[in-house]
Amino acid sequence: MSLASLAPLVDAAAVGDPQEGVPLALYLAVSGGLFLLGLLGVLTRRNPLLLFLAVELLLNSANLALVGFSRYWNVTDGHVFALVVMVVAAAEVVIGLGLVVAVFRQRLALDVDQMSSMKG
Amino acid sequence: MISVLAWLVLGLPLLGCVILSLWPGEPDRRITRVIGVGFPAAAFVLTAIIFVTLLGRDAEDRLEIATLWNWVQSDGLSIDLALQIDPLSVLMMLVVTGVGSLIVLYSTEYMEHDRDYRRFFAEMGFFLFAMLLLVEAANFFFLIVGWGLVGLASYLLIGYYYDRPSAVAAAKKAFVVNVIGDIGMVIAAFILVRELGTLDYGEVFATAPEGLGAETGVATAVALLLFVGAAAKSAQIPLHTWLPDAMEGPTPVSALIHAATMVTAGVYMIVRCNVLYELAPYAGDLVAIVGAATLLMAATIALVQVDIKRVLAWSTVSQIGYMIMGAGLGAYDSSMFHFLTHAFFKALLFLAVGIAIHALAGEQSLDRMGGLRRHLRLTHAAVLVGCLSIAGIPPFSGFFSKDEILATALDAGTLGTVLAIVGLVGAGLTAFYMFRLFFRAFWGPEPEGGYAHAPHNPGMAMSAPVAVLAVLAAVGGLLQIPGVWHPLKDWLEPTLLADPGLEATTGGELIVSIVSVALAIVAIGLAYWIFVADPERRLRLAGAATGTRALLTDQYRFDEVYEEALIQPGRDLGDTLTNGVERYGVQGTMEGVVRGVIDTGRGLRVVQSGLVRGYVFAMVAGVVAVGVIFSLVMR
Amino acid sequence: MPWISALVLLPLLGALSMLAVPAGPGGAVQARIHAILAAGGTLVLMAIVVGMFDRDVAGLQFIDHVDWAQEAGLSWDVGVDGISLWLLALTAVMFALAIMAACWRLPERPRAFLAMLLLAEAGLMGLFAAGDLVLFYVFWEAMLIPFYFLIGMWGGEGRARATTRFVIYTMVGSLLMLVSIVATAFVAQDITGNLTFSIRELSGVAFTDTQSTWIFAGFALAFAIKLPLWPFHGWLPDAYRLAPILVTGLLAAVMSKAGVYGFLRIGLPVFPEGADRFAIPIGILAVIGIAYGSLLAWRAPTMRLLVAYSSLAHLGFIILGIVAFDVQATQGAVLQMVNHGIVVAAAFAIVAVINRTAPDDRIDGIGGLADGAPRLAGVFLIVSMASLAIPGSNSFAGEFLILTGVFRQHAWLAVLACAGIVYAAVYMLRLYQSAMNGPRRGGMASKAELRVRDLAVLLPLIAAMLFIALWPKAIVGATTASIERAVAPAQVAADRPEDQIRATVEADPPPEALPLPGDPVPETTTTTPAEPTP
Amino acid sequence: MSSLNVVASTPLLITAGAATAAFTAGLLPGRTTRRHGPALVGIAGIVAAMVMSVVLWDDRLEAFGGGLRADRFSALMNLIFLSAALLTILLAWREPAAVDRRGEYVGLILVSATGMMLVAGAGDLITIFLGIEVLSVSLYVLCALEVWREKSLESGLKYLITGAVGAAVLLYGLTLLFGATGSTSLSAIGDQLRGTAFTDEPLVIAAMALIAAGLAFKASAAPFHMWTPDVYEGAPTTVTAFMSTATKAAAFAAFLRIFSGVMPDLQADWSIAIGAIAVASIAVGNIAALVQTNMKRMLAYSSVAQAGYLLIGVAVGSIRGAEATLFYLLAYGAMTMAAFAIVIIREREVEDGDTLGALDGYGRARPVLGAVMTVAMLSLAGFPPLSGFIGKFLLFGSALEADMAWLAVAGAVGSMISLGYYLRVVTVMWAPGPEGGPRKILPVPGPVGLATLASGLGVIAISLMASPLLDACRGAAQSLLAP
Repeated sequence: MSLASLAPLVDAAAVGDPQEGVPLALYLAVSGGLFLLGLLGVLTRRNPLLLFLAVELLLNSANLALVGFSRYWNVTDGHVFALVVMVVAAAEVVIGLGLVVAVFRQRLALDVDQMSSMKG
Repeated sequence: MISVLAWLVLGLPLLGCVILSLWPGEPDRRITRVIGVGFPAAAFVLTAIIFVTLLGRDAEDRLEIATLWNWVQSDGLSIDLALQIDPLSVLMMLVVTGVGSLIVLYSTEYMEHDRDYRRFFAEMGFFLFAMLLLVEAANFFFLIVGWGLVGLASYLLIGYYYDRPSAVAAAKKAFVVNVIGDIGMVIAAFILVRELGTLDYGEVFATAPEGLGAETGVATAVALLLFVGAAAKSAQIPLHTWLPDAMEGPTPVSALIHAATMVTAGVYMIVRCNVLYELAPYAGDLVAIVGAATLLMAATIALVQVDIKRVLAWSTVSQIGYMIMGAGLGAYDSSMFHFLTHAFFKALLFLAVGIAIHALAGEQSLDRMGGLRRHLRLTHAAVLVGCLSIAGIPPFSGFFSKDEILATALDAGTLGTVLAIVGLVGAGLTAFYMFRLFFRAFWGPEPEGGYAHAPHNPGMAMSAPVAVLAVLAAVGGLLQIPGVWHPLKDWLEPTLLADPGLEATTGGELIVSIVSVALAIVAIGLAYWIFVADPERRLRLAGAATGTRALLTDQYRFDEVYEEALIQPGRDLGDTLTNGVERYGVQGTMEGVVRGVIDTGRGLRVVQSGLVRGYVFAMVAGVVAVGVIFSLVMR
Repeated sequence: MPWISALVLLPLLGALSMLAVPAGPGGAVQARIHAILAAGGTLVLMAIVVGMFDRDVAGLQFIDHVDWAQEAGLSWDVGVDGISLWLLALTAVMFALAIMAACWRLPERPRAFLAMLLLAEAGLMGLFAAGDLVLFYVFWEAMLIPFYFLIGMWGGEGRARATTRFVIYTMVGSLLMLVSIVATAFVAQDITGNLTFSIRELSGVAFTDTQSTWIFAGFALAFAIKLPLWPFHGWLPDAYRLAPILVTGLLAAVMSKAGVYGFLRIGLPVFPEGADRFAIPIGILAVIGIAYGSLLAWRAPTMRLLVAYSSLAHLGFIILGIVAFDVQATQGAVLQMVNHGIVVAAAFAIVAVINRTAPDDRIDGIGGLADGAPRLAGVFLIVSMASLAIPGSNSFAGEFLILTGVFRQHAWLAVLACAGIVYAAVYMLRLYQSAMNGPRRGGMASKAELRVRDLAVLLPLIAAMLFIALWPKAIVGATTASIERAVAPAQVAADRPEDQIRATVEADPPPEALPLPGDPVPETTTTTPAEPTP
Repeated sequence: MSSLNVVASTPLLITAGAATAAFTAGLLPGRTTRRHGPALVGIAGIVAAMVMSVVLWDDRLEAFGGGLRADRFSALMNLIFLSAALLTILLAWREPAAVDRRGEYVGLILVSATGMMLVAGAGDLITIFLGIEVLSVSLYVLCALEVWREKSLESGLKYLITGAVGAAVLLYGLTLLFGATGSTSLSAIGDQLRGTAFTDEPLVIAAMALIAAGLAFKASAAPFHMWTPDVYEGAPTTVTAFMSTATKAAAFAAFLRIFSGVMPDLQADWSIAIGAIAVASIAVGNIAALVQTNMKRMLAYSSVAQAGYLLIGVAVGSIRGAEATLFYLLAYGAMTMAAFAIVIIREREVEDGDTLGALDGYGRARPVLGAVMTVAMLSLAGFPPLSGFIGKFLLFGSALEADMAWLAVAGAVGSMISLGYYLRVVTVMWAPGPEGGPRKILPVPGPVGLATLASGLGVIAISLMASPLLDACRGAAQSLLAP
């Protein structure tokens, strides 16, 4: 999935109402960038807290896209969706932090790479 | 009536066998004797009644089919469990039950000292049943069944002394060689079924000229395949090697099975199938050539054998060679005539020699015999009758029958002439080796150190059969005297549907008679000169021609060649397959596939590193892969 | 009365009834009673079915049909025809004998053992009775489970590997068969418009050559492994070697017939074109198997392996008879299935007897038993001779019919196969002679002499051998109508001359018109558009 | 659009209410109350929800403005989730994590089930995402519930991290789908995608790829399966059992809802990719399971493979395929639950109860449990006439009917490989075992035994009652695919 394939949408945005402001394509570009950044973060970070941060990036990149699409289609569904996602993201992070605390209390290293007692 | 009698003749020996086998515990020897001899004797009596009955009928009326039930019916092929009573089978039945009864009678005394008394008579009964089935069968299928079952009986009796490894090996060899023969016959039967759709003698012989055609490949194939069976059963080259080894069996067995009856089954079969052989003249010629080659080969081997029974065994091979040669050339009635006289004199020889062996507590080597005539006078006389008969000295039976084959051969074109000459040479050799046996065993000096126990004369049970056979061997030849009468030929006439009508000319008869008798007398004289006149001469001559002698002693090394060329490679192949193909191919492929899968699994374990970021990476890669697939599928 | 269902369900019931049997010595007696009642009852039912069987009907008789899951086309559909009749009878007899033998001398954990035997019987009965592809597959697989346990729990050293091999190898083929079964139904649905797994309705569907070939290949692999056909016999030596010998006997006597039966019941009638395409290759493999099995039997170190490989060779003859597409050869093959079942069961029974005195089973380790065990010698001799198909034996009757038929179609295959008869003589005599003859080499003859319980198993088998040897028509005659019809489509596909094709090839009546058990067979002709006859 | 229509959501509401009640009951004073109260409340709630699901069977209702549907599909799926939850609660009767924190345990299980029911009944992209997150988040906690155990924590954390990424991928896919169609309502999206106009729309393609990947993660299909063995091993075994049955069912509910239900016309586009995921899962799951010695890991890989089989029914996209998948889900639930039940029982008895070695000779000591395990393994391996066979039979059939024979062949080959490990369990179970029998045996607590037997009998019952169950599955599939 490359950005180039978004060309039709870019065109659609370009010929759209100039009052629309920021074209959809830019929303999507930023959103995609955030998503990749999030993925990169998940792949490179070893501290669970930073991992959760990266996950937040992933979810919020989707939020951005949702909002962008919502504006593009001029509907509110996307906004609702984005709100739901925020709640969910918060819940996830809460659980994550709880786990981190539990890990800490077990005097285990806060390093996901060391959490590999199970494998194979 | 004849149907019932025919089945009774067949069933009585089997019944005896079954009774003896199932008798609880070890039956009393007297009971064994009564059953063992009584049932075959009864069969002989019934056969005689059949014979007389048939004799009272017109020649055309002498055919009777006794069907018990339809054995199988499948896709047009119908096989009846049926017997065919006609002059040829009655002749065979007479010999089988007659000589058979005499020999079991003889055995009652001969086997006296053996533990497994009952088993012997049970197996003899089984043999008689199988042999009778062979000769009485009304179709090729039951011919083959009888053929196979006599092989089994022969196997059992050769291996009678089952704790003796040589006997066990000989039995196995006989069996396997005979199975090879069976297969020839079976394939011939396949062809008959395919071409003619039937296996009944009557229908086959009636339709064969049309169905197979004369001088066609199919007819030749049938004839040759049948001959494979005959060669195996009748010990013709190259399937002859089992017969000398078969002498491991008790002597009465050798007399009955491996001399008088079973081994001549091949001759019977060729005569029975005369129609087929007349359709395939080349096959007939080949049969005759094989017969001639066999007779010459066997005769030469017999010259040097030391084991007295082996000499007789090779002489049997040689004599059957005559019969096969005659049958191959189309002299069917002559062949049967020689079969008849041979049954008498060869049974006689075996039984008489058996007396000597029995008297010497199982000794069979000529080297440890000599001067027996002083101990066993009557036996000596009997052996002399047998030797004169086989050597073809008139008026003993062998003279008439052998000369008839040779004389008829002269009438059968160039090939016949050549073969007749071979036969004459063989006749000379025969006279020499038989009298070598006779002189070395019964004349000459006693072996060094004399006999441990003085050879004892046999009782009535052994003497009587020998006496009867001696008389038959002496006068049996008178049954058919060229130019005077030929009742045997007339008797067989209805069954020889395609008799080519070879006729021994008087001139031929004369030439053959004179030459053969002259050769025989010279050979006997030579034997006397070497073995009796000066016993030392034998030892002096033994040094000459060692190579040839060794070759002959080794029986032309057929066994060795077979071992090297067929059996050992077979074993090696079996081992190679076991250790190679089976282990690495069949099992190995399976294991290899399994191992490959398991190794892949191990590899996957390594990939499953426990590192969560690796898992995420796999997911990302998966997303990309799925995306690629989607974009590829996308039109 | 649903005779055939009863045949299948009675052993199953017997197996389930073992659950109600208490453990301990009292339970052992009760378990025996249950097992004997179930197996004996099945035998009696079987005898009644044989008695009532109508030899002139080509199709299935005594059909019991109950829908199971119609949506998926599944149903309980059993019946019997001339082909399955004798296999059912063989199963009933063999299992009755096996259970009798097992009851005589119970193994450890008798309830489970007897229950597994009965389950295996139910599975095989169901397999031979199934008139529906899915049901056939169900029983095909289901019978593996009891055999798996019988080998895995009561087998010898190294049995785990043997069982896994046995089951995996067998299932490798059968899962492809499952795909083939499903494919058959759907392809047929495309052609005829109705979804069915009934073998009766499927035979006669005009599959294209390609469809027929591919689907047949899927079936053939499963059957070939089950047979086993060379070179798919990798599971055989271990399974035969390590199973309890009673189970080995059953594997060889009964289970090995499943593959052949599959070819005959499904392969030929439903996929004649595919069968035609594979006939010669399978025939060649069969001939190789005959030679190969014989050679390996000749050199086998142990008695069981020898009999196991001989079984490979014998099954080669049988499958050769099937792929000849000749009525006579096929009849011979069916006869030979029965024969082989009887003979190989007897052979393993004898090996079991000899193993009493020579537990390591090595052929070199024994010798000269005939001296102290004359009964054994006599019975063994008869069995050996039957096994090597000496003329006059029951096996010879079968092999003769097979080979005559094969010779009519492919003379060269028959001639090559004949060589196997020589080998058979060599290896069987090796077994017989080294055990019974020669000098005593070990083993106490008195221990190996047949006792009453051995005779109780062997004498019925020998009686059956003699009966068939004397009157094979009793067996062959009942198969004629069914086999003529089963082979006809393949004969048509193989362009055999008209005079060899003895049955008209036509589709079965649609399910509504199926005769109820006992009804006269209606003369209705097909309504399905399928008509493969050119 | 604006009607709430609570009736359609009653099962879900009852479950959620029961969850709350369970949480509360867990906080009540009194040891016995704390221990048994939540379980009883939970069970009562589950039974009530099941009754409501059955009552709603014949209706087609919508609630929350179309966000939630009550149709046969959701009813059937609800029954699966609720049964799994019920069995899990019973199996966890003596599970350490559950005993001390019964309220949390039961409550979380029910919340998770509520999430699953949301997924199954989803009429809207938001509901799907919300459902998946609800079920996941509670599972993250459940996995790590034994906080004193390092493995449990590791399992929770691993599941959380991978789960979050998976959810994000799914979310992005849903977002793109929304972006391409302008609506989050499934029926509206379905209307938009009717016809083939969108087949070359990159946004839709990307959406499908991401959604497939995200759901494949939840279904533990390769190559998105890698969390499965670790999480399954580390989590409390009852939770593992629940995950492997209910969560997988939820993932397939989403698969069927979105792919078969919303974009049937694009089947040609997505079937290959989903088929590829199926083949990969069958291959990887079966091959990797061969070399496992830990029962939970082995069952984890087995569940990967089973996901592959289940995906066959999704990939073909037909009613028959959906029907087969649903039926197989039923069978799969029963047999997996039965297998885990034995592991759960064994874990109480010996330290290394989750290893294959612990089962050595177990069948001889415990014939009934041995029989249950045997039936489960044979059914998983696809032996007829057990329910696993019928399921596979239907799945292969649907593939062949759809001219995707390669899927059936892959399934068959995979099944062959699977015999290697399923049968090994059976062999080990019935092996003579160590001298003197298995090391230690404890009496099985009643509820655990009940659940074990119920699962084992379920495997058999599903095959015996194949006909009515297939009717139900077909009804559910029709309500999904042929509105």
